Amino acid sequence: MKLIEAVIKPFKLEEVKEALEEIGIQGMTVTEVKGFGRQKGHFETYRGTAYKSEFVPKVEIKVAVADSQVQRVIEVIMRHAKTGSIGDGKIFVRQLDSVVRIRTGEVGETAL
Amino acid sequence: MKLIEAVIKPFKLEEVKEALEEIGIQGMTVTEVKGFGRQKGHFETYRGTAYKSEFVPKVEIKVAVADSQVQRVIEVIMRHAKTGSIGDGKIFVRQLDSVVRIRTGEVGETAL
Amino acid sequence: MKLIEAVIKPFKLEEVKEALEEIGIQGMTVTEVKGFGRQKGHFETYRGTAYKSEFVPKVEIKVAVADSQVQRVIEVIMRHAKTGSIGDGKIFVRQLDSVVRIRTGEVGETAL
Amino acid sequence: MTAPGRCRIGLRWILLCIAISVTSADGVLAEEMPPAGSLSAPVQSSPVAPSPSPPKIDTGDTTWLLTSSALVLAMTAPGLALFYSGMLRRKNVLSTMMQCFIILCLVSLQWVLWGYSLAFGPDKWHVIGGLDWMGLSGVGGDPYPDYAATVPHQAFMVFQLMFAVITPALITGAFAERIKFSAFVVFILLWTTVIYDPLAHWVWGIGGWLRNLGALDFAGGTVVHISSGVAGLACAVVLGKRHGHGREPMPPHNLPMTVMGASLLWFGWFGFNAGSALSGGALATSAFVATNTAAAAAALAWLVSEWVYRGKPTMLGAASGAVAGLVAITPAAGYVGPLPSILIGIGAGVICYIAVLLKDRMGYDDALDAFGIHGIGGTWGALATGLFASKAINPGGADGLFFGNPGQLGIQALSVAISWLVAFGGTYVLLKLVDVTVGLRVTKEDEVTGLDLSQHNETAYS
Amino acid sequence: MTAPGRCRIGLRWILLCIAISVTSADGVLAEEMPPAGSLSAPVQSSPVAPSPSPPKIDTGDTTWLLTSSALVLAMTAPGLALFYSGMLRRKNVLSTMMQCFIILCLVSLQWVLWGYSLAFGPDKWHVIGGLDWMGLSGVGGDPYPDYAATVPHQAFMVFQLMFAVITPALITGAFAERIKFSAFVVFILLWTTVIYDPLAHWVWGIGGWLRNLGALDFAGGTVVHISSGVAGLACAVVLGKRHGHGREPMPPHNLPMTVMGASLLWFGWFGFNAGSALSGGALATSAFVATNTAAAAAALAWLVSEWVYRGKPTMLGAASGAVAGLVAITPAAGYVGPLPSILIGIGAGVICYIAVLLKDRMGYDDALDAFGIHGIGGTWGALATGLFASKAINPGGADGLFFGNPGQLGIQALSVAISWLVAFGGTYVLLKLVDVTVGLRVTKEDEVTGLDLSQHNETAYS
Amino acid sequence: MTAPGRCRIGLRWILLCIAISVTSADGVLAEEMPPAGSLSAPVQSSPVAPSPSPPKIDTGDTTWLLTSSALVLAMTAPGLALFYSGMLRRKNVLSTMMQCFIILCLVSLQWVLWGYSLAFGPDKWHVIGGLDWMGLSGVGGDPYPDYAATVPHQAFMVFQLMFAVITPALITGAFAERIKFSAFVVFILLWTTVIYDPLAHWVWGIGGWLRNLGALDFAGGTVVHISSGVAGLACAVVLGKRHGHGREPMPPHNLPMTVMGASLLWFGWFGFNAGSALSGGALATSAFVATNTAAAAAALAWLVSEWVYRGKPTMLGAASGAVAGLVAITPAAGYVGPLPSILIGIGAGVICYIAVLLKDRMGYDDALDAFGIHGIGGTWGALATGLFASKAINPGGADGLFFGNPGQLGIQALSVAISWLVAFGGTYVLLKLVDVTVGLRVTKEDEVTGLDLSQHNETAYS
Ligand SMILES: Nc1ncnc2c1ncn2[C@@H]1O[C@H](COP(=O)(O)OP(=O)(O)O)[C@@H](O)[C@H]1O
Ligand SMILES: Nc1ncnc2c1ncn2[C@@H]1O[C@H](COP(=O)(O)OP(=O)(O)O)[C@@H](O)[C@H]1O
Ligand SMILES: Nc1ncnc2c1ncn2[C@@H]1O[C@H](COP(=O)(O)OP(=O)(O)O)[C@@H](O)[C@H]1O
Repeated sequence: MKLIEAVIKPFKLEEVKEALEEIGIQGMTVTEVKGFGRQKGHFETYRGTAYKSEFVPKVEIKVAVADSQVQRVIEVIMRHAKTGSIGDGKIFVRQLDSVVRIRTGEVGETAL
Repeated sequence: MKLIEAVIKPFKLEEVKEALEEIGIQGMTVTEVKGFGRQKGHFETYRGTAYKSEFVPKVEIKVAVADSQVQRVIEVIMRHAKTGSIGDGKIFVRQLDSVVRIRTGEVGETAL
Repeated sequence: MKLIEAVIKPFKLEEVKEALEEIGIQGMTVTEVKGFGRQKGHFETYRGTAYKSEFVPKVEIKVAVADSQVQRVIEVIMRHAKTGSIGDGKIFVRQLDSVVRIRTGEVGETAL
Repeated sequence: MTAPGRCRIGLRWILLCIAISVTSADGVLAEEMPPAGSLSAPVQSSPVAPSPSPPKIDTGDTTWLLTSSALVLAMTAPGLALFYSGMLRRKNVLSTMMQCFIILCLVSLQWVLWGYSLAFGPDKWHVIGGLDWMGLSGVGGDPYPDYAATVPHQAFMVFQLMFAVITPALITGAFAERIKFSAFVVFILLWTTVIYDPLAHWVWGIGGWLRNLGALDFAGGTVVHISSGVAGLACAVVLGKRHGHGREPMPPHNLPMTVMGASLLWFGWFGFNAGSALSGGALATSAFVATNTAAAAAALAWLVSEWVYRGKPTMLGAASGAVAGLVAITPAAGYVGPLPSILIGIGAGVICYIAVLLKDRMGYDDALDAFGIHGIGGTWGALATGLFASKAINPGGADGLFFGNPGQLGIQALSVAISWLVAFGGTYVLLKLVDVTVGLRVTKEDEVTGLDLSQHNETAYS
Repeated sequence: MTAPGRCRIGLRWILLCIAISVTSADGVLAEEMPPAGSLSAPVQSSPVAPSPSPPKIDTGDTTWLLTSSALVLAMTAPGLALFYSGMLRRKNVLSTMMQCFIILCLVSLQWVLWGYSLAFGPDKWHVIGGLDWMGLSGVGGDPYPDYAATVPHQAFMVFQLMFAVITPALITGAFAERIKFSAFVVFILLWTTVIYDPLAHWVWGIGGWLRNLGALDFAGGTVVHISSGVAGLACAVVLGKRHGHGREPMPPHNLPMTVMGASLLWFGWFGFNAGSALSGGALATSAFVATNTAAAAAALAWLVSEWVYRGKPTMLGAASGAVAGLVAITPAAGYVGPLPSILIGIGAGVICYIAVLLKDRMGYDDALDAFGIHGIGGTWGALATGLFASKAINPGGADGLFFGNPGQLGIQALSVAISWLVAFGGTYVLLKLVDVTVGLRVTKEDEVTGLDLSQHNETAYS
Repeated sequence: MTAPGRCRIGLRWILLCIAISVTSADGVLAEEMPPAGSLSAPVQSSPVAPSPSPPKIDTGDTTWLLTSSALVLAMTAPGLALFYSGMLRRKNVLSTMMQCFIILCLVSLQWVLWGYSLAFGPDKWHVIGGLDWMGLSGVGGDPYPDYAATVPHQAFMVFQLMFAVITPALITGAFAERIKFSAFVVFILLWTTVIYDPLAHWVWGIGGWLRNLGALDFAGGTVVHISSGVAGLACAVVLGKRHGHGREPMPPHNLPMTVMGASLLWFGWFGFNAGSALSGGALATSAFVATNTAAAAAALAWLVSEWVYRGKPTMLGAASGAVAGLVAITPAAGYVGPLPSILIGIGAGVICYIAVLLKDRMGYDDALDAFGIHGIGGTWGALATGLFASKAINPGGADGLFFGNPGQLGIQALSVAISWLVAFGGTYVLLKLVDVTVGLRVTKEDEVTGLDLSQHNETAYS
């Protein structure tokens, strides 16, 4: 199994989620994060003091998938998270040793 | 070492934390996340427009543990995070290459 | 490639980010988390009821780096996140199988 | 849903309403009732002598009463709504705001339709007002001198309306985070009609038996605060504890909201207490000063108490203390001078802090301390009125124990006891009734989800 | 930036201003204009007979009008600012607060400089006020009895100022989350001068043609609510939908803010409606009671409607219903009794709920329902005034259909039609004008980023 | 803690208090003091002539003063508390709310016990009031015509109380996020007694030497704003910068709170300025209009300044500008017409924006610009009063430079200089005193943790 983590633009979350659902992904975990990268932040001014905020709001999607599905999931995320402008985000893929479903104790791919 | 990540129901956090403490776990990191899975979300209605919110608030616990402890930690989380109803969450286990304690520079299991 | 995750004190974030930028790191993802560890929490009192809050606000920095850079990044984080007092945090290092840049489809180290 | 039968019923009902309203508008015109044999002194003993000449509206007094009415409205919403909901968990914020808001709406109609008549209408057997003033028939623009000689009768009515609104709203602090919304609606309508209206009549209505006895309650220590606080205790007992109470931490989700609410309560309380003078003169001013002074003293007293006992002064403590002081000075506001106000305030801060501390030992879950602050604070205030009242401040009042009239303390104690009894017993019975019929409490699942989602399909923040 | 040329111009301009202000201060002194041939009844038909003796200021009435003015200010900021911005997404919170706040500032100056004169100044051809009162020249401390006999002329002026402020602020709900700030400023200045001021003159100004016709509008059903609501519709149509509208969820980011705002609107509306009596007496009291009653009834009506139709009663529904009721009672407040107020409120709650439901079908994006609540609610209220008005309540008014005078309904319908026409047409033209010159809408990127950052370099929360 | 000794002391103390309060209540009764030789004009030069007949309470005036007092209370809490704490970081929100709230409590008691007597009591050597009115002995329900002929003396007292409350509360903006709570309490009690009370006596007390000189300060430009703003400067200097100041970003955590606060300040300021007329008539109205006009002009002036200089207009800028305008019009409100108000407003917006910009260069850390807005804005306002004051607006006042009386500007400048001197010097000495005894600043660790947790064991949000 693999754990796929994708950092994407927040307003793409809904679309990506639906696309993943369509290819049969039944679960994911989402975190609000702040990204720092090529996409530069913005200035804010408060009573004349300017702050540079270099962090941009992003959303991180974490999906555990069977090895067989990895490629499809990556493709779907890429297609739906893409706007073509800087800051679209990254997909990180990592090995996942094991998964347990707390409710039933199922282990491995059936727990997904 | 392994990194154990468990997505659980928020109101179980306190209980799980205490149980882990009892078996000698001395540290963990907790993130508020939104989960999508078999447990379905809810409808919200605002002035007649209904929104389906498919994300459910969850909490992610991240614990780095020595290999010897992995099994015990998983068991403890399972016992204490379980309510038996859908949405109890998952436990993901992954390889951890190394750990450093920033304050002292200790590396490996002594850094936990 | 490796994925370096560092849990640090929030007010050190700016400094660490700048230091990483200086050694050429061009991207990172930051999450607000709550830490539990040797650094104990605090009491809060509301109308006479005291709550022990054992979680301390922390910030988690996630940086994907080429293998060659791992050591330098760890060192920089250690130097700049360190205050010397309990609760400075940990650095976790893990294997990263692959990275994709959503915008371009680039894969691997060039995607960082 | 659009079956012709239902439509026709709807239409018929609308026509009926129109008929009623047309008739009643005529009624309003015809309210020239001569206040002939005004047997008793004006309510809340304002020192104005009943003039023999036809009553004339005073624009200053009317302005003060309308302004005060608006201020008391602001106490319930947004004041109390903020004060309470800031102390809740995020998942129940709207449910309590909703309760305050809906009480405002329900009681506003109830009061106009029948509540005012029950409470202030022509006395029946010293226990209840008659139904003569239903739908405000006969309650119009001319003063009704037996209650207030210089303002339109409707101004007095609407000022009292705001009191009828805030009283049940105070109770919501006790059953927060676990009551079913439908049960809540039924309970409130019953409570305000069966408990509040008669009690108001006893203490403030012309002919009311506690009023005849000489009980002093300037702006509602018994009627408003004891009744709601003790009713809150009954609610906490009958509904039981919230899930996880005592085990899970339940810290306030947004204390700035609570501070804002406490400040607006303080602000609005000037209307509540000084408005109860029913005129914009020296008595209103004296009540205004007493109110401000007691609130300040009580906030500091609570603060010092917890500083000593717990090691740190807290914002929630100061805000709670201020509210406790405002509660305690309410029955006394028009009868005591500034220095006794300080003592009443100090007493309120210390006593209510202790009450809140003891709550945990007693084992009931009065979520937002409706009883600890309004029940206990109101009781202290009603008794303290029997200690510190002085005819030097208000010749229309009476002297208290420290001014040589120990009897007054007895009368105060009696009216306190009666209020406790009626509020606890009555509320208990009503709750059981609602529980059997509608069911009081949400399911465990709904409670864990939070009332905002489970009762209202909404979340406070997104 | 500090070139001597610019400096000199600056200096010259300052001296000019000083000169003007000095002169005008003299003018203010000299405003002894005898209100000799006061040809028409006082505005809003207060029943005070024009006295032959020189007008005397009544402190009670003046206090009521100043208090009411402050209350109406609180309706715009913080009331409306909170009510609206709580319903927005986090990234646009400040932009709408800003719009409310800046309208308050812009119109406060516009009104003093030329707006009041256009709206209430000496009539020209029954359609507009003359420029004689520009810069408040001649508008001073003495009463101007044709408008209000017992308060300083400036008190009447500043009370009306608050109305001129809130009206355009109501529109902002329609174009929220997508208008360019610069375009907004230009639009508002045009709108208030070209649409609001004339309309106010027609309905309220002495000599205004709708006033002469006998249209009843106690506190601004047509002038304030229809005009702003229908203008909102035009804005929604011309600006088009927000990005992602109908696809992305756009739930309110902070409903407690919205509840707080609705409560402050209710609170302030007492000044709006009861203040429109222009004196602190029976008429103000009657309007106060009608206002409270209708708001309560409308909130419950909306609540019940959605409970039946959607299965759950919501906090946002109750708050929206209350505002709808306040809107609908506005034109009627001084002409109807408590029971008709209930009917007007129920109508408002049900009708506006339906209007908001239908919006989605109609396909325009009136983000915060400026049209659905103010346009529709105002229309219902103006017509209902023609149904329920009664001389029994206000001898200075007229009877409505249910009191035997069907003609009044016709007059009301006419004034509604005129207001719709002027508001929609006028706003449409102005928007097109601004679009061509300044450009109305922000870029897609700026909209996705949010107006707070893109227009103001700020974020609401950090 | 329950040792019998302590108990007995406690009891004895309570009995003492009761004794005092009983006596004083008699005192209050006996306040028939004939205001015989009223030597000087009524405070703030209201144009009412001292009547020979016994003073009669006017219900309209009393209502206006009580309403105004409530409005000014709302300025401090929740107004200022929200305005300030919205600009802070999340970890210090409650600490500043707490400071505003506790000042309200402390000064409410201080004023009743000795502050009012020091400030307004019978003059001693033109520099301080005597202690004759301690505990409000002799300050009762009858008017004290030398101050206000038509309202109860206590109404004047409580209105002034609200001023005494808000003044030190303004200072808290300067030392936010780093002062120890215990030090804060001591400092405030000293400051209000040693600096505020005498200064109030000089400018407003009968016999006060600046008043005798003819300095014009309608509602507190020197007494309230310069004194607090300049004291703020001293605090910023003595306490030093916050940790991380200039390096870490410290953006406001919740600007909607700040906007709400600014709006409530505007709302309450009508009580502050128009209430200072001490009667509900033409002068109050004129002050009301001037207040609204200046606030609007200043907000726009600040907005335009930053739009030009920084490229974007901001919400915080508009809100700050409005407050600056309200500050600047305060001393002038009862003496100038609407057009000069615009100029005063524009000046305030531009000057205070520059002052805030310069702060960073000067190197002190006035966290929330208490000095930049109140110190500088108050100074501009006091001087501008010497420019634009006109007897045409208020015959009880004086003409300013532009109305042919250059001397007035000199007098204003003198009173400004005195206020600066006293406020800076006095505050500096007091701070050093407190630092040596209690210690002013929290530890670095406590500061990094945040004052909410370290001083009060609470967090604002959870
Ligand atoms: N090396 C990295 N490690 C972790 N996260 C990264 C890294 N580089 C980029 N990111 C994340 O990806 C987001 C997008 O990256 P950015 O460089 O702005 O644009 P792009 O994806 O188009 O290259 C960042 O905001 C950050 O959250
Ligand atoms: N494939 C997955 N990858 C990542 N997280 C998942 C995955 N499946 C489920 N989760 C997380 O686990 C939570 C619980 O899953 P759910 O399917 O609702 O119930 P259950 O754990 O009983 O199967 C989800 O809310 C989500 O946060
Ligand atoms: N075993 C662990 N697994 C995951 N996170 C940990 C673990 N131990 C500590 N942490 C994180 O590191 C933070 C600092 O740890 P702590 O024990 O307080 O101090 P120190 O880093 O000085 O040892 C904790 O707040 C927690 O977020």
